[in-house]
Amino acid sequence: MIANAISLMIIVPLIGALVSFFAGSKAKFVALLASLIPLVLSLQMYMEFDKTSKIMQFVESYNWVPTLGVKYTVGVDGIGFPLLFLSTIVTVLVIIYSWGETKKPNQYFALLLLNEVGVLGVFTALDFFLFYIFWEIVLIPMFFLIGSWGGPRKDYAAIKFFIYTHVASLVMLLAIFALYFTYQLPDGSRTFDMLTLLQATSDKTIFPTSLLNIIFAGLLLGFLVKMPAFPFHTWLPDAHVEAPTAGSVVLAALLLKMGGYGLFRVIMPMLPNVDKAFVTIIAIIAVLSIVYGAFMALAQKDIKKLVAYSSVSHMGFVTLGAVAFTWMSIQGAMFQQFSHGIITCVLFMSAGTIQHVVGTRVIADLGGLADRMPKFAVLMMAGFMASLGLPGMSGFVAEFMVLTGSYPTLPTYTIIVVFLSVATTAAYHLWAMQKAMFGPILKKYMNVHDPHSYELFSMAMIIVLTLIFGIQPGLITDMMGTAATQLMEPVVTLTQMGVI
Amino acid sequence: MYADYAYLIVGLPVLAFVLCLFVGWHLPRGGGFLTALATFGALVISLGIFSEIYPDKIIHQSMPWFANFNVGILIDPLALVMLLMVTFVVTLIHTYANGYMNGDPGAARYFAEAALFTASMLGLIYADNLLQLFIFWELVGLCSYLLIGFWYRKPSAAAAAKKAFLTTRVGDVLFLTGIILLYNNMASLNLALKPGEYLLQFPVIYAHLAEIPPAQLTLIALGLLGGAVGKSGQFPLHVWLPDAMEGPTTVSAMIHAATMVTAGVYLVARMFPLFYAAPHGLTAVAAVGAFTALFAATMGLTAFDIKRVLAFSTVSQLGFMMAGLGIGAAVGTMAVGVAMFHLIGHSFFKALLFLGAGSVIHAVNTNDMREMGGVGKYMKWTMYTMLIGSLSLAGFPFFTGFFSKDEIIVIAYEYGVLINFLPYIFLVLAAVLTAIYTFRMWFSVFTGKERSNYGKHESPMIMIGPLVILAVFAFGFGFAAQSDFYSYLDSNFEHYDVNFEELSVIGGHVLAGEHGATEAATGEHAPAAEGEHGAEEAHAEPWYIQILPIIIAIGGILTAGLFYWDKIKKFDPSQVTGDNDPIRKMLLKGYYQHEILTGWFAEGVVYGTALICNTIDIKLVDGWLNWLSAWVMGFAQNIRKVQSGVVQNYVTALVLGIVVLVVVISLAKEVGLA
Amino acid sequence: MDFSHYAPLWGEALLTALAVLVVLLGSLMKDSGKLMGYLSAAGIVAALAIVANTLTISKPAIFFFDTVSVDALSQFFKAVFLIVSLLVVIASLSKYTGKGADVYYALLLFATVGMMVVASSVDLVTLFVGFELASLSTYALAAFDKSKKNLEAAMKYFIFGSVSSAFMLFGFSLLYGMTGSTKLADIAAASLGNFGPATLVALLFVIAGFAFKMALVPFHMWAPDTYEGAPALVSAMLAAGSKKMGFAAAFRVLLIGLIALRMEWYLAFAILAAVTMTLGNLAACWQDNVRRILAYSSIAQAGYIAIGFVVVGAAYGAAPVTAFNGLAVPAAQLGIAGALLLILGHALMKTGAFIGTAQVASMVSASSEKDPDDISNYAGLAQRAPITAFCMLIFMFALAGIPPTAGYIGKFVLFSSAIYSGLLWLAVIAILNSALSLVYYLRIISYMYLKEPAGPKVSEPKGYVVALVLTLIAVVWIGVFPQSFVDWALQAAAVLLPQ
Amino acid sequence: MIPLELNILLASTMFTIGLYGLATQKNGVKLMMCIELMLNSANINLVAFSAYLPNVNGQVFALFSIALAAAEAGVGFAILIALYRLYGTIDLDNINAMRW
Repeated sequence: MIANAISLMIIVPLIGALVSFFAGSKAKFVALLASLIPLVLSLQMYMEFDKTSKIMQFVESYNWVPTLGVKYTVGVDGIGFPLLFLSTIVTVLVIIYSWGETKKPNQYFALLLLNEVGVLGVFTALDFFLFYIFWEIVLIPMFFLIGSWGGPRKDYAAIKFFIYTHVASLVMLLAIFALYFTYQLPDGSRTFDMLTLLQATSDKTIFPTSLLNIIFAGLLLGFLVKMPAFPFHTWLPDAHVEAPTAGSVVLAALLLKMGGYGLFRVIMPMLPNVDKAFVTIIAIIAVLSIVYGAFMALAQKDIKKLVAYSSVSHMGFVTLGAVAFTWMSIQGAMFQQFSHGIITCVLFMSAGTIQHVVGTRVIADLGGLADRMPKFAVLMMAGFMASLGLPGMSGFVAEFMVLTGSYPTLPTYTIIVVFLSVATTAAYHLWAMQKAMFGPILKKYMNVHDPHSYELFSMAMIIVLTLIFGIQPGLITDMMGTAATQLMEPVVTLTQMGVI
Repeated sequence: MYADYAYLIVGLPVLAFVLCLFVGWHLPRGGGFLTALATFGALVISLGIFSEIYPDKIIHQSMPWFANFNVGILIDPLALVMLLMVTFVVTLIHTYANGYMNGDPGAARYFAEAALFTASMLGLIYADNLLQLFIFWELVGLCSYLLIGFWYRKPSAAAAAKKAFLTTRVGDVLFLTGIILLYNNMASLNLALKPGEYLLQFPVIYAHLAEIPPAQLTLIALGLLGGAVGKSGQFPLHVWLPDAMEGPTTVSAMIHAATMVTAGVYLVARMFPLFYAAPHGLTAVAAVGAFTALFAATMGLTAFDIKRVLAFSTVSQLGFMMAGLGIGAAVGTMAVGVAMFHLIGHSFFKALLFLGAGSVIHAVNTNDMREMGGVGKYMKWTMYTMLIGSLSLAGFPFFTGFFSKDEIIVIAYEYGVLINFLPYIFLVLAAVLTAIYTFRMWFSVFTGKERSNYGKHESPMIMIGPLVILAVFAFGFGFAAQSDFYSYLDSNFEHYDVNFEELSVIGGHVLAGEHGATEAATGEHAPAAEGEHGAEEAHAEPWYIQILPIIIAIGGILTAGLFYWDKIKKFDPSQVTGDNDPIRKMLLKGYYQHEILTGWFAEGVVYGTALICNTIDIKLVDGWLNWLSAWVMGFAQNIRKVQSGVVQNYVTALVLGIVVLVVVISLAKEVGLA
Repeated sequence: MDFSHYAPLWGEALLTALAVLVVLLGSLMKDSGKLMGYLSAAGIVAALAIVANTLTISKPAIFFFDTVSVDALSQFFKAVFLIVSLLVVIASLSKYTGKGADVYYALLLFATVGMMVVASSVDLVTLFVGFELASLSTYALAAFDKSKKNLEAAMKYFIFGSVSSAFMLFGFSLLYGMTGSTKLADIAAASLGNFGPATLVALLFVIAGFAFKMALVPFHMWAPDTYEGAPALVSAMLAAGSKKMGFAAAFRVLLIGLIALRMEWYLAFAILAAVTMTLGNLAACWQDNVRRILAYSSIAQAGYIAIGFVVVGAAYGAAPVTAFNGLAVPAAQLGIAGALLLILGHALMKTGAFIGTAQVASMVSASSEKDPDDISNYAGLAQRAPITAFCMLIFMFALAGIPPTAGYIGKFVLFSSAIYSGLLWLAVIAILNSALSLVYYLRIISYMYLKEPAGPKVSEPKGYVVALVLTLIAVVWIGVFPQSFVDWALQAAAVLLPQ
Repeated sequence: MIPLELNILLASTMFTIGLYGLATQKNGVKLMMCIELMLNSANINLVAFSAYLPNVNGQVFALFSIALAAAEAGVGFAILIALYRLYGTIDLDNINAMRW
């Protein structure tokens, strides 16, 4: 067992970022190495991970600002580990995909690594102070990725992304303060320890419902904006459209997951204790995100925007599964996080590849690309199929579990989702595929050809992962099941008490 | 022994899929022989299993998968006959395809996708739980999509593929709803499951149907029916099937005639106890089936594309099967046997017809029957094998279709006596039309004069061979198998813990009981078990009902001949109605379904909603944000004007500031705030 | 006479003597600017060492007839002033080397001494003297380069500053009249309880005097013009040093002398803080001159820091209901500590940012006719002057309160103390403002990093680079290892509260 | 002795006059005079209070303040002279290049 595995995973990319910043054109090798180490570590952790344990694993804890009750505490459980794993995989693949980046490669790869630092930190931090710091750090690399390597409206998109999500984080920070100042340890001290604070929220004498409602709303807003959920999603399409491919990939695959992670880590332990109206509100938001996102995707003319809205729709499943709060739905939602994380990579890589091979992403201007790019077409089709929920690939398992699991507690919402989104989702995916890839090849595209092998490799690896986790979801749902059981426990108690 | 290798029934085609996908490009004919061999292997295993478990055993294997779900293999009579039929027909079609696809640059892709399809279809058949069935159900849908769009450079093919996927997806929405409802209803029973038992396993479902509230059962049944309607091309989700003919003909034969489209029927048969228990469940099945049978047949009359005629025919025949199952409300599990018999028989003769059509198209290079004519002169094998198929389809005595389809009509009469005559009337009319359009096709293709200059040669033996084999089955299967088949399938649900009597009460089949049909409705006592289908013995229908199908078949063929066979031609079809006749126009336009579904619903309602959402998003959801930022920035612009640069103004501001503070604090003192 | 008794004040003495020496030597030796710079830097380092010796002095040492107090608070502020001053001197080494530079360094030293005196004052007279010493030196510094802008800036600064001094002095005179003493402790002891118009006038005049230095709206009007017009390094001194002197004075006078009137100044500061941060941030959004942006940002930051007063006003005397690390800390103490941390952080960040602008101005002033501080000069700075750009980048993020930086820690403690003391509304306004401020910080960043360069790569003068990098390290260090700073600030804050 | 109220009245009047002048006058020298008025008004206060309390602190304070006011005037006039050299005027309405 590797000591301090998590800290190592956070530090190695940080050092890697510094080194590759000064490595000039060699940056990509540094970056690959610096991202492979966390991947290896996370694989090792997977081997050692006790899937049946309900407590945090690989915990490290050091005093940091003892005066304020701030500790450097990191650890993973069934909620965090899959996302940690996802982050390490996606970063490696994104770096491989970007192998041919020639514009300021040193900064580019450094930012990708810095992003990994932030994301890994968010998924492992067990102290709100630490959590918030990593949460905010992530903004910086993404801001530059969009701003430096982005499209024509990159400034607008980058600033909108930064300010929009930052405002939400600040609201979240206020809520964290409220938690912090309301709860005292037995010796009168304050703590930012997440698990302690969250456990304390169930104590009505410390957190009266009226107070908890406000705290809850603040935290929820922070996470929903990050997810993003309707109606807080409008920063996402802009950011995606302007971001470079790698930026879009990490944005959709990892950054959005931070919001979902927050739901599981922070929101759900509080959910049983807050006003019941929140369940309705969140459920409505979830349903709207799913359905509205799907319809929005249908209306898009830019294939990347379409994919961006599909993210809104798919992340809605996470919200739905979380708020439905059944053993199955929680697992489904967690798995949807993981699954969307990998699937969306291939979607954005497809959009990016189309952009740089053909020079446009406007769906109406494309046509018949499969003729000249057969390998790419296969991979893109596989990705789209995974995204529309084709069985055998991970997306289906996730969505099926969410829907099946959500029905007992939220029957109406679930049925609305099934009726309005399943076919719509298929519609926009297929429509885009058909328009872009099929039909006769347009004359102006006679000379296009399959993209570089490293791009195809990244996409293919993701398809393989999608298949692996689609065919054997138990690889990762087992630990999610344990986490779900853990999350359910307060509910069980409350049910026994007749509160719910 | 063979049962231990049951997994290979799916495994072999999967292997073929992988091989064709990655190395097919380097193999002769795209590696098609691999696909055919793999399927043949599956056939051999299926036969082996058949020999092991026939007549009274089943195979059930299961292992845990994730969460509360498992993967498993369930081979009971229902699954076994499907397995045998699919492996057999598909082996033939793959063999045929080796000839048909020869020279196509995408052959490897074709065979990879075909192998994947085979695997999925077989997986669907012997899935032991509903989730697994759904997964393979979707995968066959995917393969259907891929294969319809095989010639993706053709915009119409790409569009048809999309349409097929989306239309069946609409059905799948309902199917998924059904599964969700079923799972949660099962879960809420808090069953004490034994190890190896899972909530969505068919045996478990069968055993606990009676405990689920009837209203829920109806919802579940309607959901599952929705899935079946989509997949089996029943009204109103049949619209994709004629378009699906854009794919290679072998695909049409394999997927859109013999195997995949029957999955819907198979699903209803598989869940028959549930439909039986659900109040109005079978009524809905019967209604959908009977209506589709007639509705599609009318369209089959007017189509000019030979494959579309066959496609409408398929839709119509699937309607017959559905109706046959629906009639179970009157005759009990016997309906499963009757419907499945038609399913199997149909797959032989319809595969034959499609392959024959493919053979013709292969030579003639067009789908349009108006440009054929007299093809029989050059393609004797094709002509005669297709004749056998056509006769079988039309229900000519002693051909397979006669035994299977007419059995449905007969028990529909039974149903009519007991419950409602509408299905019977619909089916009889559909049968008449079937004979007419089948022979309209056959006559206009093979007889008469050449209406255009087409290639005049017979297809290669690799294509003819399967035709001949299929022709043998299209002719003889019905006669040879009928009695054993019924008894074997009627025993299907005896392997499970199903109490049809109880379910009958839940399902409200009291009517049947009053008329003394309770016996027929309960599995064990069904006279069908004695070797002959029971309703006939219990209720001997009047002789004219028995004879009617024969009259229908022969009459229909003759009618077609009067219009299209040059030897006895009496009428010119184009003279019967004017070109502007609204009914003719409506039939030609396929009841304006394209206009309604694609034009109005998909492009109007769905895409319109999407556009409205888009406007809302831009103007409102993002708009308020932009408005806010514009407002703040405008405000900021005004604020900074305060800084005038004149030092005297600064001093004034200072004084004003102090004054304001004085006033505020004094006021606050007054009201006791500070 | 035993001078060792005065050891804690040797720093001030040293700097005063050094300032005189610098002027003398400067007039004797030709072209000694650089030497004077080094000398000043050495002196400041020495003074810093002396201050560091008594950094966390637990019992206040009182000198000169109870007018000067050396305690944790005074040493905190002195350390801030000395650090700022040191950074400015280091940066100046690249600019002020020639004739007349000796005066520049002497003035800087005098200003520093003035600020240090204010930090230690517990008597109105000493405080006024220190205040004026710092003001007079900076008036002269603001005009130092004698360009049109310099003079306009100095003139506005001077007039506004003098008026404020007059207000302050008038307020002091009234306080004296009412209490009979100029010592803060005596003023506090005298009953100011029977509140009347005179008390109010005295209070507001005193606040006006301090608020001028702090640049709180509407006493801020001079600041944008002066920060823009004065030499960039002087602006750094003004924004980072002189402004903090206002806070040092206000803390002493209001929290010790006028604590009886806390409900009044609580209200005044609540309004001032809210208005200041909002107006500062809004006005900064539309500026094209980077130093003017920084000026408005500085005003906004003053608004945040002023929350500290509001927290004290709201929570003064409330029993500690919480403990941090086992130590009972009242909300008021946390509020002051937050303000102090933000003062420290802001001093560093603002010094760094203004040094950065000086560096950019030095790049363009030779070649271009246009305003050297115009934001268009920052286009592509990341490629033209990577170190400067990177440091500026971090300062911008730090000013915006993005973790892990000094700016974040300061805001974190301060805003959390506001919530702790029940001032949720103020915390919300502050946080919204903090988000709004991103508009202009990101604008500068996007010019530096996302735009095409406005010129070729340039060499970055060493003095600036050293100062920038030192500041950068400090800003990040405080952000990553805030523990000792938080403790220090809490200790300093305790001085102002009854034990 | 003159009543304290009259002293304070005088001081306040002087302060107000100075302030009024500052807000209205444009000439640099006049502004300097106004500032002096304001500072001296405070000195009057200090001395008056000192006499009435009786307490010498105020007079000490006034002495310091006078010295500082003188220094301030020195710096102020230096700036004005420099301004005059550069602009040719000390009319402050002409010296407002920096605004908004």
